[in-house]
Formats: sequence, structure tokens, C-alpha cells
Amino acid sequence: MSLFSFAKKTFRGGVHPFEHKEMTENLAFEIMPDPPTVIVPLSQHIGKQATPIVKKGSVVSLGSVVAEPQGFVSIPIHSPVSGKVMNIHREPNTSGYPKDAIIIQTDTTIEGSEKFEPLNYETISGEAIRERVRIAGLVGQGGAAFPTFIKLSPPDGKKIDYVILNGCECEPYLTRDYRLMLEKSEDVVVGLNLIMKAVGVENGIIGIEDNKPEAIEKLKGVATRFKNIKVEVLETKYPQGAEKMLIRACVGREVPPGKLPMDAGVIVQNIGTATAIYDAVVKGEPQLYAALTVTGKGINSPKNLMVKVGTPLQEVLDYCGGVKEEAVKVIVGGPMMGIAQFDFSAPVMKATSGIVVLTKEEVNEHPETPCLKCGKCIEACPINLVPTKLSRYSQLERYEDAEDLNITSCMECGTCTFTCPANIPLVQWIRLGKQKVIELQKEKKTA
Amino acid sequence: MELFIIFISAAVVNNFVLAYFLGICPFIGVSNKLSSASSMGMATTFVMVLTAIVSYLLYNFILVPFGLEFLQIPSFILVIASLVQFVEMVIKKISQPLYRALGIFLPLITTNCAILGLALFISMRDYNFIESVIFGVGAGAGFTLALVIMAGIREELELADVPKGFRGAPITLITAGILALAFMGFAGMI
Amino acid sequence: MKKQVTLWQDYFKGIWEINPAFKQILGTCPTLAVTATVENGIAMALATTFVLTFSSFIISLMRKLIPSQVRIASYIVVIATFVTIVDLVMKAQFPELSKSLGPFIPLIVVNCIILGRAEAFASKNGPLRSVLDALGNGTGFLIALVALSAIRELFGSRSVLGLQILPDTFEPMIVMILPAGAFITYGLLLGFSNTLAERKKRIAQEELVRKYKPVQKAGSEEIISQEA
Amino acid sequence: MSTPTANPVYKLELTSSPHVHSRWNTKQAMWLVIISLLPPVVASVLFYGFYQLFVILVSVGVCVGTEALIKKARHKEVTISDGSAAITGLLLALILPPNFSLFFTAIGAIFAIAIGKEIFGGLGYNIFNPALVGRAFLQAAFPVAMTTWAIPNFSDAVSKATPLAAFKFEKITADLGAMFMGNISGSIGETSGLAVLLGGIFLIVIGVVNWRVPLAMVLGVIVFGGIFWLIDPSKYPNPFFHLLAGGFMFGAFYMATDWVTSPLTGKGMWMYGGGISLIIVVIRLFGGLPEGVMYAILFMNGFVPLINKYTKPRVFGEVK
Amino acid sequence: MKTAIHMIATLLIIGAISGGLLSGISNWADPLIAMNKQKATEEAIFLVQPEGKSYEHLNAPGVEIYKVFDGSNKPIGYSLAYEGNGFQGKIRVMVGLSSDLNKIVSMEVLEQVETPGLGTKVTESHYKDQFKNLVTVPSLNWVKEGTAPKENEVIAITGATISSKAVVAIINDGMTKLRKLQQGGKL
Amino acid sequence: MELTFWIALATMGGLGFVFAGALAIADKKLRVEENPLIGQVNDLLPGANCGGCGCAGCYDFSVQLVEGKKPVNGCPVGGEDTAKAIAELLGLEAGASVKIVPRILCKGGNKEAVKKMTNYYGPLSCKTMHIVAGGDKLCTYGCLGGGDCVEACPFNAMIMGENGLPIVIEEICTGCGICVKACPRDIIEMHPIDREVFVFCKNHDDPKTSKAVCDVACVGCGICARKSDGGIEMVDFLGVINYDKLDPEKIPFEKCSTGAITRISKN
Repeated sequence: MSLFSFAKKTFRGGVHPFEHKEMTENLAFEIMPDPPTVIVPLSQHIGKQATPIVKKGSVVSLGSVVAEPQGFVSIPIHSPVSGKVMNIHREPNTSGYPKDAIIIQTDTTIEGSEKFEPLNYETISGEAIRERVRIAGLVGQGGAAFPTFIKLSPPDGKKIDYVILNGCECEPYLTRDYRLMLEKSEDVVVGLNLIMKAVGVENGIIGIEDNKPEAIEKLKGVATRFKNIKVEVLETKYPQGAEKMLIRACVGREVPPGKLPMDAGVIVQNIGTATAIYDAVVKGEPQLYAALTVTGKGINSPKNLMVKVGTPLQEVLDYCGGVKEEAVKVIVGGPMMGIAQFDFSAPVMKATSGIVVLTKEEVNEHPETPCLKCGKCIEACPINLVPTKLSRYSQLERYEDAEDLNITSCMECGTCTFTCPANIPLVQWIRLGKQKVIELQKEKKTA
Repeated sequence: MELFIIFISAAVVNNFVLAYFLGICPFIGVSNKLSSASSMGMATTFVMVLTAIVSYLLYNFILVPFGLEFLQIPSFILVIASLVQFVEMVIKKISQPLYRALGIFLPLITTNCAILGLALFISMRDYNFIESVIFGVGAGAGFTLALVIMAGIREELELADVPKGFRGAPITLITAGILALAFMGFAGMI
Repeated sequence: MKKQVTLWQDYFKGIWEINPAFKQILGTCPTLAVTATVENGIAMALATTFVLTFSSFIISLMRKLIPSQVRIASYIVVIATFVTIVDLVMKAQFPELSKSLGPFIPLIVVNCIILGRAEAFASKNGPLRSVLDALGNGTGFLIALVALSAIRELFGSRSVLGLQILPDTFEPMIVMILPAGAFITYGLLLGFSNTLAERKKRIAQEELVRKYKPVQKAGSEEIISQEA
Repeated sequence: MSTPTANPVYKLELTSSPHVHSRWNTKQAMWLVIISLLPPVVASVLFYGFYQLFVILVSVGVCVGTEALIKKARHKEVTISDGSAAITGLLLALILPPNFSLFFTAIGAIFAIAIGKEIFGGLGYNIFNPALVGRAFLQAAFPVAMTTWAIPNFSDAVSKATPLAAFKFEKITADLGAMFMGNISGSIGETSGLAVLLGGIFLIVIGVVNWRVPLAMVLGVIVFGGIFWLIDPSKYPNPFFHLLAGGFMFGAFYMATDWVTSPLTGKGMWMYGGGISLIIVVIRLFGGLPEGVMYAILFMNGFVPLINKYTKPRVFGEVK
Repeated sequence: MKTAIHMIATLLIIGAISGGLLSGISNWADPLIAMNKQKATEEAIFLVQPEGKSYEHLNAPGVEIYKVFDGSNKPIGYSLAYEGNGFQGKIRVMVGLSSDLNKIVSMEVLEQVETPGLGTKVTESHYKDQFKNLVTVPSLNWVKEGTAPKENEVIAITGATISSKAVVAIINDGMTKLRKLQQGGKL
Repeated sequence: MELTFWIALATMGGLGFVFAGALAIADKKLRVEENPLIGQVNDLLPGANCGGCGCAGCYDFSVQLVEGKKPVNGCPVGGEDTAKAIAELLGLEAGASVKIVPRILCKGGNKEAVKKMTNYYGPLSCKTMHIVAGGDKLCTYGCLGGGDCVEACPFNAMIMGENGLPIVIEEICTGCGICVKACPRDIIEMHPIDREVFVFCKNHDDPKTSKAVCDVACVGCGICARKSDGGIEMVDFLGVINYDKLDPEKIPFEKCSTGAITRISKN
């Protein structure tokens, strides 16, 4: 495996899961109609949750601000529909734990929508882009949902050399980014240009895995119109789309443990983020839609969809023909890092990139056996950790030992569990250990 | 060459712990952590060399000339005990970190039969001074080797699903048994 | 009467409760080294018991005279003296035995059982109790050594105490009289005795749990009412 | 709408990510190893007759039975179907001398599983290779029976001595070609270098076994054996003799590569393989015993925890 | 200071008592131990020279050699105690020799630490007895099992070749020394 | 003989003298200030320095014991007597007068709590269930039933009841509080054994939600709080007891529709 990989740009480790992208890769985005009710969580991003500025009974119009940011790492929330606020209440959430949300009943009779003034992307200043991105409430589409405007404002003294647009979509099944790149290639490249402008960087790179030749072709065509933007073809390997791996593959730099890509002079943005920035700046639209792939052998008709933020999962699944009986898992996000759902009243959020409905056969789970120390997890770990030890330490609550083995560097990409022949839930244990270690570190700091 | 053979013999082929059953108590007691095992090993090696020197001198210059061979046991043990105590004192005075790393293991060494065994072997085998010292170094190295291997294994075993009754000393002894089987491969190498 | 009971306890606790070889895991070096034959095992245990008893007695007598800073040193000298006596007597009277026990007679000095009992018991109790305690521990040690050496001799040389037990068709397992066999046999014995003790404890615990549940149920509004 | 609801229709699973898994699983890997052992099994029957099949059957049967019994006694799930006990039995049988007593085989098998494996907690927790523990025990318990060899079927040799013993005690070197085919005295499964190579390469190609350990051992033996050979070719055998003699190939492909008892990292595997080959050469040339593969692997098994501890891979992005 | 004196005095007294006591015991034991030793040596000497009735310790440098006489005080040969390396440690043998040193009367292994069950077979009679009437010129030799031994050869034990070889080598070594002494007229 | 006797006497006496002298000097010159407790513990230990406890000698053991790294019964030589003596010594230091026991403040057993329609697969430990959306039960506050507290208890003083809730065996419990730390949902609290009134629920959901997730949850009606004269306060739909002000007689236990607030009496 590793013998052949030096030919293409990539990183060490990783796995090759079945991609199964064929189910949706040739389906164009459909725009799903507004659901009768939307549940708009106040916290759709990392950081403090927004404070609602509407009350039960308030009437809101499409695109109006319903919650204001609270503190620096926070963003405003816009109403994705016109309607009436039914309640502000703890509601089920795709994260698994209920979170406060504004429930709005759609009322198509309410007229009017709020939009920002469209700006000319050629003349706009970096400052203006950042402000627009902030008030439009954009979050990173890569999964962690970090407020985008913060990423666009590197602190003083950090020299950024590259902006990399992440077109890998290394998660199996998902085709959202692929479709965006095909259908909105213009938006993607302009979005990247806007990001470069906002950060003040000369070099833009779009990294795409080599299993998407059409997208590569198309973007290469568009990119020729812009200087300093090039398309980098990367090996198809999971997790090629993880920030650190992408940076390693594209520019050969390594982000030190515990540091951000900025520390390596790179900013990574998602394809979805680029189009959202395009929409916010050029069209003046806040982020009201989530582009997502609904796929998997457990759903009747897989689709690529544009869904209003706040739409309950049940509505989306029903729109796609419903879930088959043999389905065993409904996952929000990709199958490698996504979260299994138990309550379909949880809403789609800004950063939701896909809903994958898997059948037993696709999950391919075997009974757990003790660790055989085969070392496959170590070989696969892109961060070069020792997952088997970390998970065992975590299991035995030996968090200090786990800390010594850099448990906090784990990004929970899931390669270890994927590859483990003993089928040990390594990621679950490591995630637990990580949380505990971080807790302990905090305790130590305060003590 | 003779000296090298003495060293290899004491360190590997006739390992004090795995072939002569000397120093089993600390071998079981202090082999649960790698850090303390290596410290213990170093401290023991140090004391072994000292013991080799002192017991050689004591035996050949006091006990034998005066015909006091029968006082071997009490005098050796007293000398070892006082020596260890003295070294501990000195280390404590000189360097606190060294004391934390090595010194705290010293009291444990007084009642380590490997030390007294070493002294007795030296008098029994009529080693000369240099041979005695080399023997001491070899025995210490062998002790450290056994201790460190065992500590590594035990750290690993802490993660294992050993039956409850067998945790701790029993599994250590059984592991030592298998190690002793492995060390048999070196037999005949003296 | 009561006194009688404690005295007996002083003796009997050494046999199982705090058996030096199985519970305290002390004196492991001779336990492993001299148990290739039952004869050696018994001789070693008797020698140890002798030293243990006499040194316990002497130390118990002197316990109030010795300043605590030099107590270990004094104990060691006392013990070493008795060990030398044993060594000399054995050399003089039982030269064969002395030869086969090799350096392990002198090494009784550093057998932690003796120093351990001296410190833990003899230095705190009167001579009578100390002697009983020492004898108890000695007996426990003897039992352990006999058990271990019987197994090793039986499988290693087909015999116990020199008497052939297993038939000639049984090929002796030489490994049992080698170091490896000693380690493994001792480890297994220790493991099984621990498992036994573990099980005893668990049964006691289960007893308690069983007793506990009905009591809680009988109470009116009690904490475990969720059980219903 | 406001209260959390239980999903009424589907029977879904709630698990942690990732939600898909590779094809690899323990059972499958174990059975692949068993398949790969077929060439040595065939070779053993070919060279030493059908009786060897009984030895293999007894060994496998007793191993599996012992494991089942112990698991039951510990009130644990009986996991004999994962094939690991069968592998241990098979490996043990293949490293026994020809026409070995079935009773002794059973004793070795019991010891291998009980002391070599289950006492450490069973599959995945053992420190030492169980089959080798069983053999080391037999070697120490019944040395005479363990060193009684037979002349293979197609050989016209008169001496029953293995090439290594012949070299050690009489300074006779065997024909390398015969050693490769297996037409020499030795353990039933080890003698044929060809058969072992077939199975071993199969394992490496399908990816069950990491290629580093065998390669490190082969290179190591060539280097260390070569050094001595260059010093005095009349006194020390040439490195290819080392390569084909005794249990080297079998050890390199089947014993040292055992997942559980070999190091986790690539660097560790190189050290481990190198260490084994060094000890093999030293024991063969200077030790009292003619053969040292088993002891070398057991010895290095003991070092594996230490190797693992000190060959942690460099964490991504970390600058050392 | 007072505790210091107390400490010193205690140990001093205990030490002194111990020294005194042990000196007494050893006074009693020493002759007995010496006697045991001598008895053991004597037994061994006569074991390898069954005809012997009395012996004389010869003062020869480097070897422990006894001249053995029969009942009529006629010298019948020598008993040589010699040691060398075996498989795992020292092997000490006692060899009964004819007066011209060309023949072994009998051989006995006094001390050895060989592998039990294997190397220890050198102490067993089917190995030992081969040395009876073995010719020592030019030197002893060994052969593997299955070959017919010559008059100066013994058959090595299967599985314990090294120990068997060692015994032969030790005796050869002792013989060389002895011959030198003989040539020097020191016997 | 005479001479040997005297030399023996002098040798041993001399050695004793030197050793004692060295010790005397050490005692004087090298005394280090330290926690007096360490010395006291050390005095209780056998002092054989055998290493059976895994420490570098008895002194090291007492240091580690005082630092809390070793259990009181860690000395295999001293056995139970030593352990008891040390426990008493340390107990005096802690100054505990009333026995403290853990109370499990959740009644939502397998029957009472409403389950999700999904089945949780993975390690059956509360901690791991907690990070995968909380196991099988819908309540996000209640007991997960994974038995982490039972596992954690070093004295085996906890057992898992048939209904999936842990039970404390008070006779064995030492009040160490390790179970409290083991619970990822903070359901276990340490209370003096004579405390009688508890709200056996930690659910902060609004009445409708909490009713939907569990039959025995505190629905937050607030009846108990209104009658309690400040003994109970409602915090986010959950009654929280202020034990300083609480008067059990005033609480209308029978009015609590789900039985979340309960008075336990021991007789």
C-alpha cells in the first residue's frame, strides 16, 4: 500500500473504506420545500450559544435575525422561514443531547424576507468580507462548525501563506461537496478568492481526491481565470479531508500537536463554506439552507438536497421516500465521523453535510474480541498515535498514561476502529479518555 | 576472557534471579513499574559492587587471617547493612534528585538475599579482587535485566484480563518461570 | 480461657491466615530454591523455624532494651547468630543435607519472614506469644514448602521423600526440578490459594448482600424502594 | 412536538462513530493462518508418515478443549471458534520431533494453552507465544524425547541427527538443497523450508503477517551469521546454513510474526527481528544447545513490552 | 548524646555476645566438620580403588592426588581428584588409576551442577561404568551412540553430549598434569 | 581458642560499634523535616523493608500512603492488624464522626424510565454511554445503569440491582466517595447516614418532558417547595434541598405525584 502511495500527494496512514458515492454522485441538488415547522437550535456552532431576541408568539420573516451572538466566538441565527415563534425550548439535537432551540411554525402568508445588500466581489475589501460573513452567521461546513469569520481573522503576527479549499470529501457515501463543485464551480472558486482576500493571502489551493475527475476538470477550467489559484489532485484515502492531512498533502507542512493550521501558515476552508461565502457576499443571503446528501442503502431514494436549516430529520427522510425496514443506523454526517441518531425530530443544522441510512450489511460489524496487538490501528492512524493503548488506558481509567501517549492529539477520524480486526470501539474509548484528560488538565491549571 | 565469562555467566547464563532464586522478594515487589524497576536495578548493582569490594576485603584480610570464617554471616550482613545505610546518608546529603531516584530503594536492598548471596559466592569461589568486582557488576546487571524485563511485562499485564486470583505475585512468578525457560537457551554458554 | 484462645490464635494464624509463603509472599527465595525434593524442603523449613523461634524469643525478651534506631541492626545480628549456629550444626551433623541446601542456609538471615515477624510481632509482644507466633509461622512455612516440594518431587522424580510413587512408565518431567518448574508451580499454587480466598470472600459478600436485601425490603419507606 | 420522542417505526442501533468497518476480523485472520499452515502439514506427513497426523490432531484437540474448559471455569464466553487455540495446537504439533508420544503432545498442549495463554487472560493478552511456551516446557520436561529424531522418508542418511546437531557436535554441514526441500532430520513441520516459505509468503501477500519481522530476521541472520563465517569459515557455518537449518524459517514466518507477541510498530519490529536473529546465531555458535530459535523468540517476546514502550511513533506534527 | 551512647552500647554488646557465642559453637563444630570432610574424601578414594585399604596424600602442586595401598601396604595405584568445566558449571571427579597411570580402575563424579535428568546422567552407572579398565594412552576419547567404542573410548550420552564430553576432557586434562609430575619423578 | 574467642568478640563488637556510631550520627545530622504523619505511619509498619507492597521500603510506603497513593491494607506483611492501626490513625486525622454514605439520587430503573427505540451497542459503561447520546434511556439526567459506580467501589460495597439501579451496602461502605467521581451524570451524592429526605431525581426538564421520559421523575410541580419554608428550592423544575433549613415534618410526601421526594427511615 504505502509502496505505491508516494506517487501521489498524500499523508502517512489512513484507510480505504468502500466509497459508495455512486448512489448520489450523478444526482443534481433538489431544493426541498419548507417544512411545516422548523426547530432552529441556538447553538449551531462551537462557542457560546446565541441569545434569542424573539419571544413566544413573535412573528418572524424569512431571513430575519432571531438570535444575537453572545461573546466573540458566536454568531447570529436567522430565521429560515417566515412564520410564528411557537416556543423557545430544549429540543432534541443531532448531537444526541437536547439543546435550546426556537421553534417556528411556517406561515407562507407572511410576506417579505430580509437580505443583505449584494456586494461586488471584485472591489470589496477584506474587512467588509469578514463583517458580512459574521453577520450572515456562517459556520465551517467541515463538521466542527467553527464560526467562519473567526477563521478569516488570523491574529496579528500569524503569517498565513496559503488558503486551502477542502474538496476531498473523503467521507464515504457523501457527495455534497462533489455536487457543489460541479454545479457551483464558479461560486466555489470565487468563494475561495473572497477568502484569500479576507485573509490577505496570495496562494489558494483546491485539494481534490483523484476519484472526482469531473470536478477536477471543471474547477481547473474555472481556476484558470484567477491567478494564484491552483487545483491539487490528491490520493483517494480516508481521512484525506482532515485539515492536518490535507495541509500535509498539499503543501508538505505539519501542524504541531495542539496547534491550529494557522500556526503552520495555512487556513483550510470547506467547499460548502466557500459557496456560502459567495452567497452571503455576492447574493447577500444569510445561511438559511444546508446542502446535504441523503444516502445509504437504507433510504428509499437517495438525493442531494438543499434543506432549510431547522428542518426535522423525519421530514427530510420522508421527502427521500422514507427509511427502509432493514435500516439499522441513521447517521448525521458521514459514516466515519457522523453521529447516530435516535430521535428524528432533531433538526438539520447549518453544518449538517449528510444523512446516511445504513443497513446491517453496510455496517459490517463483527463481535468484539480482545486486542490482538496486530498494529493495524497504528499503521492506519494518520496522527501516528497508538490507538489500542489509548483505548485500553481510557478503559482502565489510567488517564495520565493516556496523556503521555498524546491522547489529546486524536481527531477521532475513526480509521482505527474502521480497520480494527478485533472490532474494538477504539474511538469511543479514546473520545472518553480525551475528555477526561482535558478535564484533568484544566483542573491542574486551576489548582 | 576469564573476566568476560564471569560477567556473562553472572548476568545471563546463571542469572541470579532466574537461575539461583536470589532476590526474589524485590523482584516480585518492585517490578510493577518500569521506572522504579530500573532505579532499583541500578541501586542494587551499585550496592553489589560495593559489597563485592568490601566483603572481599573483609573476608580475605580480617576473617581468614584470624581464622574467623564462622563469623561470615553476621559480619557480612552487618557490614552490608551499615554500608547501605551510609551510602543512603551520603546520597541524601549530596543530591536530593539522586536520592529520590536511587536512595529510597537502598533500605530495600539490605534484606535482599542477592547481596548476601553475592558475598557468600565470592568467598566460596575464591575469586580474586578484580573477579569479585566483575562478578558484582555482572550479578547486578543480571538482576537489573530480569527486573526491567519483568517490569515491562507487568506494565503490559496490567492491561490484561488476568484471572483475579492470579494477579500480582502469582502471574509474576509464572512469567518468571517462562522467562527461566527462555533463559535455558543460554545454558552451556559459560 | 480467653487468653488461651488468643494464644492458639497466635499459633494458628500463621498456618493459613498469614501464611508466610502464600499470604505474605515472604521467604520466596528458599521457597523456590530448595523445594526440588521434600527432604530438602522439610530441612529448610525446620532450620528456618528454629531460627525464627529463637530469634523471636530473644528479640521479644530484649524488645524494651533496644533503642529503635538500631533495632533492625540488632535484630539482624541476633538472627545472623542463630543462622550461623544452624549452619555449623548442620555442617557438623548432617553434612549431606547441608551440601544439598547449599548457600540457602546462610541466606536464612535475609529471609524476610524472620525480620518481618521480629518487627511485626516479637518487638511488640511478650516472649510466650512471640514464640507461638514464630512456631505458627514456621509451621505455615513448613506446610507451604512441603506442598510445593511434594508436587515438584512427584512430577520431577516420580517420588515423594525418596519413595517412588508414580510408575516407571511415567517419564519424569525434569522441568519440575528446574528453576522454571519452581516458579511456575509456586505461581500456580499461589494463584489457586488466592482464588480460593477470593471465592471465600465473595461468598461472604454474597451472604451479606442476600441478608441486606430483605432487611431493606422489610423497612417501610426505604432507599431501595425502587426495587419493587 | 416539544418532548423528546421515541422513534416508533424503526429498530435502530445507537453506536459511536465510525459506523462502517473494514472486512478484517479476528476469526477470518485466524482461519487464514490455519490455511497457510497446510503446506507444512502436508510436508510433515510426506516426510515422516501418517502418524504425524495423529500428533497434529491430538495437539489441536487438546488445545481447543483446554481453552474451552478454562473459559468455562472462569465463567467467560467460550471463544474456541475464533481459531486461535487451533492455531496454537497446530503450531505446537509442527515444531515437535517426528513420531512424538501422543501423551507428551497432550501435556505440551495443555501447558501451552493454560500457562502460555489463558493464565494471562486469553487471546490477546499473552506475553509469550503459547506454542513456543508449550515446546519449551516439553523440551525442559522431556529432553530426551524432544531430541530423538527420525530419518525422513526420502533420505538415505544413516544419522538421525539434525543438521544443527551434526554441525555442533561433529562439524558436519548438511546439503543446503536437501535442507530447503526438507529431506533432513528435524521437527515435523520445520524441516521443509519450501513448505514454510509457501505458507509464509501467502500470509504476507494477503496481509495477515507483517513482512518486517521475517525480513529483519533473515537479514539479521545473514549479517550476524555472515560476520562469524567471514571471521573463520572453517569454524562457523555459512549464513545460508543458518537460514535453512532448524526452525529458523518456521520461526521467522509463523512464530515471531504472531500478532499478539510481536511489537506494534515498524521500528519495533525491526529491533525485534534483529534481536531474535542475533540470539539465534549466538546460541547456535556458542551455546550448549544446537538450536536456539525457540529460546530466542521467547526471550525477545519478553522484551516486546519494552520495545513497544520505547518505539512510540512520532506523533504527527511533533518535532523531536 | 545519651541515645547515641545507648545505641552504640546495645549494638556493641549484642555484637560481642554474638561473636563470643559463635566462637564457642564453632570450636565445637569445626573438628566435626573437618572430620566429615575427610570421611567424604576417604570414601571417594576407596570408591574408585575398591582394593585399597589405606592411602597417603601426595604433596603434588596443582593436583589433588592420593597414593593408595592395599591391605598389605602395597601401593596399588592412585586416586586423582580433579575438576573442570561442564555444561553448566564445575564438574569434580575422582579417578582411580593403576600404578603406571595407563589404566583407569574406576571413576566417580563427586560434584556437578549439570542439567537434572540429562547432564546428571554422567553420575549414573551405565555411563560411569564405561570408565572401568579404560586405557588412558594416548588419551581418552568419546564416540556417539551407535558406534562401537575402542579400548580408550566411551559412548557419550544422547542429549547430554556436552556433559559426557566434559568428563572425558577433565580426566584427560588431569592425566596430562599427572604425567608431567610422573616424568618429573614427583609421584 | 582463647585468642579466637576474643578476636571474634572484638570483631563483632567493633562492627556493631561502627554501625551504631554511623547511625547515631545519621540520626543527629540528617534528620529531615516532614509530615509527622509519615513517621507515625512508619512506626506502625513492620519495617522489614521487604518490598512486598511494591514500594521502595517501609518508609516509602508510608509516604505514599499518606499521599493517598497506597491503600491502608497495602502492607502484606503487617496484615490486618497493621491495616486497622493505620486506618485508626488516619481516621483520627480525618476526624469523621458521622458515617457518610452515598445516595443514588435517581429512581429511574429499567421499568420506570422510558427507553429509546434505538438499541445502544458498544461498551456497557456509563461513561462511554454518556458520550454516545446517553445509552438506552431517554432521560438525559438519570442513571444510565452501566454500573461504573459498582465497578469503581474498592470495597465491593455496591451492587447492581435487578432494576438497573445500583444499591449501596451500607455495612461495607467506608464513605470514600469514589463512586461519586465515577458517575458521569453526578447522580450520586455523599450524605450523612442519618439524613432522611432526598429528592431522588436530577431531571431539570420541564414538567411535560420529564413526565414523558420517566415515571418517577421530579416533574417540577413545586408543591414540596411551597410547603417547606425554604427547606426546598425549585431550580429549573427540580426540587433542591437545603438541609440546614429543612424540616421533614412539613413536607407533604404523599402529595408528590411521582414519589421523587421521599423520606427514608431506618428501622
